[in-house]
Amino acid sequence: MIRKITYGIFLGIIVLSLVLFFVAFPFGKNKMAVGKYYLKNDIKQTGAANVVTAVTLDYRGFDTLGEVTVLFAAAAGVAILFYVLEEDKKKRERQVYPNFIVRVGSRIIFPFILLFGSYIFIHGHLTPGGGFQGGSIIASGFLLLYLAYPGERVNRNKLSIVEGLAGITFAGLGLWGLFTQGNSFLFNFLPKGQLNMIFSAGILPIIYIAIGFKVASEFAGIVDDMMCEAVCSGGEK
Amino acid sequence: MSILNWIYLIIVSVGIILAVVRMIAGPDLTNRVIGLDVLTTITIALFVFFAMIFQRYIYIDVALVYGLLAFIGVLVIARFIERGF
Amino acid sequence: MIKMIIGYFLLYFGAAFLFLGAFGLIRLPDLYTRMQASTKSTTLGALSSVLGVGVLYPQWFVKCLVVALFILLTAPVSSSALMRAGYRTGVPLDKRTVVDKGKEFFGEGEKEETK
Amino acid sequence: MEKAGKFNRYIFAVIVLYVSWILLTATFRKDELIVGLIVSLLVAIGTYDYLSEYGLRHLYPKRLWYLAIYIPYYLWEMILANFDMAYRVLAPSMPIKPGIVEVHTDLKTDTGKLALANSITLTPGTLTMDVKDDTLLVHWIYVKEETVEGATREIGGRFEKFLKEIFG
Amino acid sequence: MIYASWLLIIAMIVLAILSIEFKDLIAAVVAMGAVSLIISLLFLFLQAPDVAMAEASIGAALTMAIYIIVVRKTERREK
Amino acid sequence: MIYYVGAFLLIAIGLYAIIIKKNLIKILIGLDLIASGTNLLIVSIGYVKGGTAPIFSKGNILAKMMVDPVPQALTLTAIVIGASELALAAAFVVILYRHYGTLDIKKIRSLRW
Repeated sequence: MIRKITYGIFLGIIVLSLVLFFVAFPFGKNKMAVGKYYLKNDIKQTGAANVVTAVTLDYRGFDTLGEVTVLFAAAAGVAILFYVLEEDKKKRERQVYPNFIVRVGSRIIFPFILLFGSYIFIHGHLTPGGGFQGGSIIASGFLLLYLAYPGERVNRNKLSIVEGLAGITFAGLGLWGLFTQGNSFLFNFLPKGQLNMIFSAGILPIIYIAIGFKVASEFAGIVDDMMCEAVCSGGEK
Repeated sequence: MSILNWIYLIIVSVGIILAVVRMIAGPDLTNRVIGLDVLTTITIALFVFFAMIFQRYIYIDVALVYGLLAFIGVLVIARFIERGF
Repeated sequence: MIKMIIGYFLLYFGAAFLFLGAFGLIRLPDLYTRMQASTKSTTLGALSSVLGVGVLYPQWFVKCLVVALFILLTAPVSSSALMRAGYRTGVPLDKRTVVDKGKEFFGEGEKEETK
Repeated sequence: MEKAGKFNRYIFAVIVLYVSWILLTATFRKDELIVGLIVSLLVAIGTYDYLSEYGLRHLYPKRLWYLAIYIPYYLWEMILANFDMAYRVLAPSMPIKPGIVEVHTDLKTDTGKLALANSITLTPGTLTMDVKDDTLLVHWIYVKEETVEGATREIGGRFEKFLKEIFG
Repeated sequence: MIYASWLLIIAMIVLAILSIEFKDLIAAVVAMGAVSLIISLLFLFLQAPDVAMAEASIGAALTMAIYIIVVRKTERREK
Repeated sequence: MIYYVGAFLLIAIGLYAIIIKKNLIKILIGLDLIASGTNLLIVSIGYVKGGTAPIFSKGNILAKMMVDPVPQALTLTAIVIGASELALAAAFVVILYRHYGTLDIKKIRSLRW
């Protein structure tokens, strides 16, 4: 009963805020305050064709660094929680191996997933997409390998080396801009180049590639942690 | 021109409704998963169609992501049903 | 003009098969026949409508071709996996089925219990 | 056919990935070509082992020629399959006679068997469920032949003569 | 074309209700995947292809895999 | 218009799952629905009627016909963070199940309210 009353109160708040939203933020009107500035000065200041990339990595680059840290903390948390877990005493039921089409088919599709993920995060400043999307696409490729070949694991040491290098690249580029060139963190010190070419927008593509590697290795690590018990125990063939 | 696009959209919308009906009514899990599969394929076609409507070439990239990744979701569930993993 | 006729013909051809795949999903009696309808028809439908957009805007054609290739490459993988999973967990066949060689293929003892 | 050497397979993977990069970017600008070459060289290091077993032998001109003939034939079969399916779905009496049959194949390579299975899946009334050694388990919506030989002639025979040339 | 979104939003709400009312947790996860699919299409309608791509690449495989691994390690039915 | 209603309905459904349901995985699904609804709400605030995506690709795309880029940049990162937070919560659910042998929050003592 108390739960239903609580839910009723919340529902009232939600309906009230819906009405307030209709009044305060009319749908489809131009309500930009900072957005206008970003749109006007984007080409001159950053040289990236995709304004969302410019906002994420340049104007708000420091927030993105913090957010990558949150991602790292979550991955580490999952690893720690599964590490302290004692081994399941229950007898594991028999494992069924995937069929022929899944095995051979995913072996052929996996290289294309890697190539497509790289395409997404290399072109992050020209087309939609970027490090976050490309990284999670590559992590899905590793998930596919786990599904098709139970019993094989990715190399965790290589994964953490990639992760560390990507993080160092991101922070190092930011500090380099802070200490040598202008006096702001993540200062864009490389030449801007020509709009819509792949070598443009200064350091933004490099940072997005680093973020792509970092996100890919974090998510691959999470998938590895979560599937470990189900996969590592082997099975019969 | 616009009327032709509208007719296309209406035919495809009926497909979406039927797929959702199969997801609601499916007697067991595998039938629901087929509903998801059909819904995904229809959505890939719709992504490319709306890229045409909005006249932006770059929107097709989103359809590429679904075209390459959608089958992994179905594969996960199929392996679960088989007691695989 | 000829471009527009071909393009819209392909779009509607695709839409008809997308609809047909979803309709077969409702009408056919059991899992296996439903899966036949859905896999074949929706794959051809999506392929045809994507290529139709590619014909209407010729400078987009290559990318539409890539989408079509990805769909062709991935559709049979998931359907075969799902179908085998359904068969091994004992989803019933329709009563009109005439022949079932799956038991000897997988072996009697290997059939998994469903929960 | 024995496995090809490592370098051979690596070059094959680079060629395939580079062609698909060019298709993805859909342009011949110089900067895209350079970046694509670097990316495909890097990706191929990790994945050449997965992509193929026979390396450059897939690219013999005769095989590519047969592939070029096979693709339109395959698309035509696919369209026929869908009209067949449309007839079975829309006809009021619903003429179906489903069954699960076995099909025998002579193809030896993994890729060839996969291509055969995919061709069977997308053509009239049949859907591959599993492959074990040289037997395919196929669900058929209108069973004409129940024996293994009859089903092989009826389902797989059309494609196999092409695929034997393409994948050896 | 904005009216096309009505149907999609209704379908999304129906699937969301299904995803919390199914007793079989895997079926709930399947409905959740369909909700993610439709939301991705709605992001494209709102002219946000970046966000649509993020939702696509996360929701297509990773989220579903995480849920299903959890269900596999615990129990499948809600009592 | 309809986008606001849809987003708020998603939030309401998710809240229902969190408050009324007793199964831990259902609560996770409710959490995910609230996250999706919030993302949809934030992006739809930034929409401008007749606008197009904030990407200066080839062709004559001008700055004055673009939608607001700031909510999109916010939401982009929120989605990725949401997925990792979901993985963390999932790990906690597995540990609770190992410890108590049930997913019902009425039987897990310290979560009852």
